[in-house]
Amino acid sequence: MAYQIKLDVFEGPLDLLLYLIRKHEIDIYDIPISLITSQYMAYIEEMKSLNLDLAGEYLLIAATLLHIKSRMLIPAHEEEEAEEEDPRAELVKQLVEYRTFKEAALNLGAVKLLGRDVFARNMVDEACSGGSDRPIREIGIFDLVEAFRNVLAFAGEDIEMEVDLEKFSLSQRINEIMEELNQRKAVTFEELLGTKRNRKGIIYTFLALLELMKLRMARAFQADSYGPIRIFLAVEEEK
Amino acid sequence: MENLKQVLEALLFVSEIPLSAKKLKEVVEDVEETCIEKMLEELMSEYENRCGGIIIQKAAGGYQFRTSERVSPWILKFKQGKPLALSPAAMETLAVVAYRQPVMKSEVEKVRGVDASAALKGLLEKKLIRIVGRKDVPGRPIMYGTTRRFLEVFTLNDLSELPTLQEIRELDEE
Amino acid sequence: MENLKQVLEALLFVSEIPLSAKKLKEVVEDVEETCIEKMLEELMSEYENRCGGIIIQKAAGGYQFRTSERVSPWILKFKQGKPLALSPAAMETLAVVAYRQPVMKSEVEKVRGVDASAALKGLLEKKLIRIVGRKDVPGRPIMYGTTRRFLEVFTLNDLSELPTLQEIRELDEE
Repeated sequence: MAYQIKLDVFEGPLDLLLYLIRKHEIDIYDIPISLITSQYMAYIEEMKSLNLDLAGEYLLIAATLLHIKSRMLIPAHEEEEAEEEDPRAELVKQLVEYRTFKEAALNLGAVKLLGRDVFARNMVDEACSGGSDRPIREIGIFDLVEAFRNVLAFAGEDIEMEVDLEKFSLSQRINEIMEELNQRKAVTFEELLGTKRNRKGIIYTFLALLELMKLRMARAFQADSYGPIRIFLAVEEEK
Repeated sequence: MENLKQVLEALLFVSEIPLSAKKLKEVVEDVEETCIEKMLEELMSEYENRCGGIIIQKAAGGYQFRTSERVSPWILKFKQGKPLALSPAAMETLAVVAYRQPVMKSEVEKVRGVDASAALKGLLEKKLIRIVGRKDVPGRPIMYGTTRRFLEVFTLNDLSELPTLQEIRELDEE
Repeated sequence: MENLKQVLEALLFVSEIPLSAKKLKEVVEDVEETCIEKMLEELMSEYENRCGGIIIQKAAGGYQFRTSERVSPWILKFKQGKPLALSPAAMETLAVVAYRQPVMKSEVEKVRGVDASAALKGLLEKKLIRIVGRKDVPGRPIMYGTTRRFLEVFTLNDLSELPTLQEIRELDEE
């Protein structure tokens, strides 16, 4: 049999399977596994012979098919038969699910798309200046990360640099304490801990306070040895 | 306010995103939201009956001036830009994100059976999806969802307007 | 070309600058410039007679959609309340502050290679960053960090939800 393959037309191994099922007018809920497996393997061989870059995902499904086939060949013991699940069940579920989303994608793409079929006015962005009360235009966090990547690429810094999550947590805690102090001017360590009484919460609160004292943004006082520690905002004169 | 309709028309015109009656009320004040809504509907049918080059379309929960479909070849030619192009891979990924959000990369890959990195990145760049947070499981994987822009581009008012997934329902019933 | 008027109207609509009949002829071709001119004049009087919120005006040697003078107070009000967009410079500075906080101006400048004063000032005004303190070194330079508003704008619960560079790199095409 001659196969006319254009690999790019398949979105992946599941798409190829769906194509084979459609081509042979097979009931997706009752797949003749031997037939489908041999058809699928033939495609895989063809791809290999054409030296097409065969993604690992295609081989994974090939293995799954062979595994199901072997399980179907083993005659089930009578007493187990009722219990035993159809070896194809998992794959069928996956295929039906994929087919559903493939159709959903087609439906989505069938509407008039802004930027393809219809157009809105795109305004030149005016210079952004002005008050702090104006809302800020919706920006995604992805844009922020991309901006950071641009900067690092420009600076020639090692882009592999990992972000220190612990440092993030500490910065976070510092910000929270500053907000609290700005509102209330003075709080006790106990109050600062609030609901964050787990080990991590206590450690970060403590470290954040040390950092704030080092930055001379906060001062701590204790009236007697076992009394509450009171934290104040250190008012700094702008020079 | 006797020239409400004019004001609303002009506001829709200068805005690059769809405007809701609620948003418009913030500008015109002293007018009932229902009254604004009524005027907007009137404007919408006026433009529709006019059969001109521009219409008013409801999308992303608001109203927006758009060019009519009939003229798109010339608009594309004028803009000399490429039209919004979404590959089948991108569309499938977008469909999974839209229907399953918030969703992790691994879930998208499970459904599609292939790596989803490039498709997700492309959709993020087109601002059709966004990072909505992290799942509270070990490794704290990133979760994705659709954007307001997605609603605008696909002319949906909200996510509930997505067509129901027929076969998923059938499968659940079995 | 039977829908010439529609096409011209839509082209005027999407254009950011006034369009002349000559320029429009480049798009529609096969139509006499005088014919285009005539259509444009027709459109212009149509909008004028309509007395709506938008009109077509001759300016800078071309034709352009504009809002009518009568509605300008509301347009101004709307524009003042319009969400701010962050410039690329502001975005980059914000990204450095977010990922490197607490950070000094000199560090931001070292990474971006340009003066960061204006960008930092803008971000402070927009309450996206704040002064978290002064570093305990000679000169006691100011240290910057992000605010709660920053988290709100980017819909993050806390800073640890910021995606790591590794995670974004994984989205790049292999």
